[in-house]
Amino acid sequence: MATLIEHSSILIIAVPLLIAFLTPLIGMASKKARNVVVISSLAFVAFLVFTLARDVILNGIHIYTLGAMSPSLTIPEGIMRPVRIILEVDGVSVFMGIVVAIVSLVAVIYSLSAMKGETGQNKFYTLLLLMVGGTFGMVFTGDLFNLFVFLEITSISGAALIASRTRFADSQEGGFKYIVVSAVASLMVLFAISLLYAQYNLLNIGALAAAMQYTMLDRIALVILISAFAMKLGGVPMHMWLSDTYSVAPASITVLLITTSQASMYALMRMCFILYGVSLDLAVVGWIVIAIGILSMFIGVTMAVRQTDITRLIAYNCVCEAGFMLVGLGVGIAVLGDATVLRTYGTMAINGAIFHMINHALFEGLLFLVAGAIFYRIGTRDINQMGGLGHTMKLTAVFFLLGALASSGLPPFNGFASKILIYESVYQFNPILTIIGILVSIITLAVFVKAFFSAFTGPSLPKYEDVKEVPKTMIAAMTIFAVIIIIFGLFPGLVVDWIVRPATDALVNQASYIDAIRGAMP
Amino acid sequence: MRQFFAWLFLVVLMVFLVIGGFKMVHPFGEPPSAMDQYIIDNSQEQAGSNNVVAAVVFDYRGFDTLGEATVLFAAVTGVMFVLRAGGKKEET
Amino acid sequence: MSKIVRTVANQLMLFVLVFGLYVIVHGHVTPGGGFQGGAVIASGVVMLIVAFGSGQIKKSLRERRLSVVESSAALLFILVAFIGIGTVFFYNFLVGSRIFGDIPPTGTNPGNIWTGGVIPLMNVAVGLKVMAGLSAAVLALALFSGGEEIE
Amino acid sequence: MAEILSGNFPLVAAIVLMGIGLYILIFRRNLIKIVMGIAILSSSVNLFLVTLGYRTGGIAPIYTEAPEGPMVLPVVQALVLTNIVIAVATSALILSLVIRIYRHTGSLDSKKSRRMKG
Repeated sequence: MATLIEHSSILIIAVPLLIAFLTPLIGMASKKARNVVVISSLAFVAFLVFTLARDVILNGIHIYTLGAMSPSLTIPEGIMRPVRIILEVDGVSVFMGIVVAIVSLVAVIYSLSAMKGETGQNKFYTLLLLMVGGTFGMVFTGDLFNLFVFLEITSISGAALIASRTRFADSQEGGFKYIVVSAVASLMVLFAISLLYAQYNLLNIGALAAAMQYTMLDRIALVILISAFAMKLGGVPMHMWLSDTYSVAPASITVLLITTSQASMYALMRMCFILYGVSLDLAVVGWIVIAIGILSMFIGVTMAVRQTDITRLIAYNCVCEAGFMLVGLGVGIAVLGDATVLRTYGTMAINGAIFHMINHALFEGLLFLVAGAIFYRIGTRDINQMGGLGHTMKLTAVFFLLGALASSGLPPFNGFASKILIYESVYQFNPILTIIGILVSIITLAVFVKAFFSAFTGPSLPKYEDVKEVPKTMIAAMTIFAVIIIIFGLFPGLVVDWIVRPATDALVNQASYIDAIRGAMP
Repeated sequence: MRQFFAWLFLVVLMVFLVIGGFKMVHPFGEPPSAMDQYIIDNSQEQAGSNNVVAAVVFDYRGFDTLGEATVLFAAVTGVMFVLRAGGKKEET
Repeated sequence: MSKIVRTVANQLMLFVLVFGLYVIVHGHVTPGGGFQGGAVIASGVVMLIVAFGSGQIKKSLRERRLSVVESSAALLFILVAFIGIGTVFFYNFLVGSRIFGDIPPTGTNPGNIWTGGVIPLMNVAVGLKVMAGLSAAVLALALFSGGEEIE
Repeated sequence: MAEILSGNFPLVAAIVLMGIGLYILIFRRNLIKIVMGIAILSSSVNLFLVTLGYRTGGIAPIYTEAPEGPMVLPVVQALVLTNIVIAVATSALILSLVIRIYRHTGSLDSKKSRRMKG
């Protein structure tokens, strides 16, 4: 067991990749075997993630040096800096790992029946596993260039999966848009990495953070990094691609796309808090992030009001919710330098933002799965053509209502638990931001109530009379999300104590991240 | 209007980067090289390879190469997936 | 294409293959390696596609078979990395052993192919993978543009 | 001036190339040209990286029959090798998507297709 934990961080990344390489070969022999292998490997990975998370939260940062004589030998003899690629797993990483593990398992279970009858299923599952492995790699790695490589893996497999319904033109266009945006964003990331490399001759995040001088060139790199990752997560000046891609992808893929966007947000946090840390112009960067967040909230919700396409509506809601997280993070960055303020409300704001990340993945995931279920049965995404679906698809209607209420931040669901943390802390920073946030939440509620009534209530339309409830595996996938949403809503304190607070501590404590690299010096 | 802002963005970005390239990067031909010099000195002994780049690609940064191979695998699978015949088979 | 082009392409393919294999196998001693050699062979395949047309090539080189080769090569690569997990993932466990285990003298030397540990194995795996992958991608694009169905 | 030109001129060349790539991405509407823009952007980053690793009078970092002289930095070369393969993979996937879009809409103009801007 000790060896398993020692190697677990690499196994979590490598097992999905290994199974992805195997999937085409198994799939040729037997479809059932392929499905079993895919699900069991992801379950095994989820198990590893939970054991690793327990270990990291109890015993501190987990280090794994690839290709060295021993995993903890970060710095070889005769040189004072890391040479090999190092995986560095701290509280935030395992938090993101938990999100990805849950969501990927649900996505595969949902795909089992949602993809039934489509051609090219072997390749579908291969790409899905690659995307999961890439996301794990993004959140676990401690090396900048490695981060870039995994970013590319997720974006390429993601683009192919978005385009998977080849009979519709708009899904191809969504895939095209996604890959162009990701390619440009990741090339900008690479350019910023090369600027950092040029000055310090380092690629390791912890070592770079220790060496950081914050010269003009570093500032240019920071601006490029922030804008590139903001582009990948759909922050407002570059949000146009998000609704186009989320709305055309199959529902199970959209759920995974949310987690890859959040991995980009994780990378943004990693850059701001760990790589640059207190050497930043904290107030300026904090306010830039807050401004992106407020704009995302505002534009996301106003665009959502106008949509008649249910998935585009949810996608704009995603932009809006990402705004909440950015505001929380921005407040955290702005007060990072002041220890007393940080203790009074700074950590609370970061807690709220991080807790909102997992909640966001859960309720937006549930909403997208519901939209996918409706599309699976009636073949349209237009709200105006729906009506009376609640009579035949009772469970689906309940799930939609659950997701919508959680998303608008009503108690007792999980969205409330995290939004209240953000509201309280941001109010002490600047009351106007909180008022905007509450207003946006109310409009979100109105949007979803309207959508719910026009889609699910009313007399059942004659053309949808023989619509049945969706297959059992899809119901099972949605149930997993719904149950977690309710549990998180009822016991938010436990969740915050167990997984959110360690993540926040890891973020605000730049020194421990750096020491973990130095710690094993010979 | 949109064109104007795009031009403005492009010009400002380029001016910044050109100044950065001229003034702030180390002089051409004299890079800081602590990590790279270590690899150059030790690759023959540690990785047994005369070709230092091969030692970096497959030993020191082998994990990147795994990622790179995965990217290529994903792209080829993606090409075949996107260009595959047929959408949904008839449900039977 | 005309008969001259086809004949020349046919004859050239042999040299392209030999050169590509040389670049792959000597990757740890001379400039080159798996990616470069694989790309050389794949460009040879592209030359054949241009000369003979994708329909003709399809009869002898199915993209389904190519993707099997690609998967197996990727598996070989990741398995070699996995064997190192006795110490650490990606550990170069063959340096100093009897297979590819010689250590070259420090400094300039004439070169010895029996060195490099796992590097030659990984070069071969990556070479096969790049060759099969790029050929499959180009073949799929060519077939689809020619209006034929794929799988 | 001569000093500047001999100094960091290669880096500036890389940045100008990057400007060309971004110009194409922002102002061109043809889908194939967008693919080209990404390729140019990628090449500019590669050029930038390789230039960073150059040492005056340097030789290739390969010990087999090596001449005298300092070796250029190997890590950047490995990074560029990775990035080249990634660029190839990206272009292949984008081209396949472009072919599909062309089949559906019969046009390569991004304005013609329904939801595409930029």
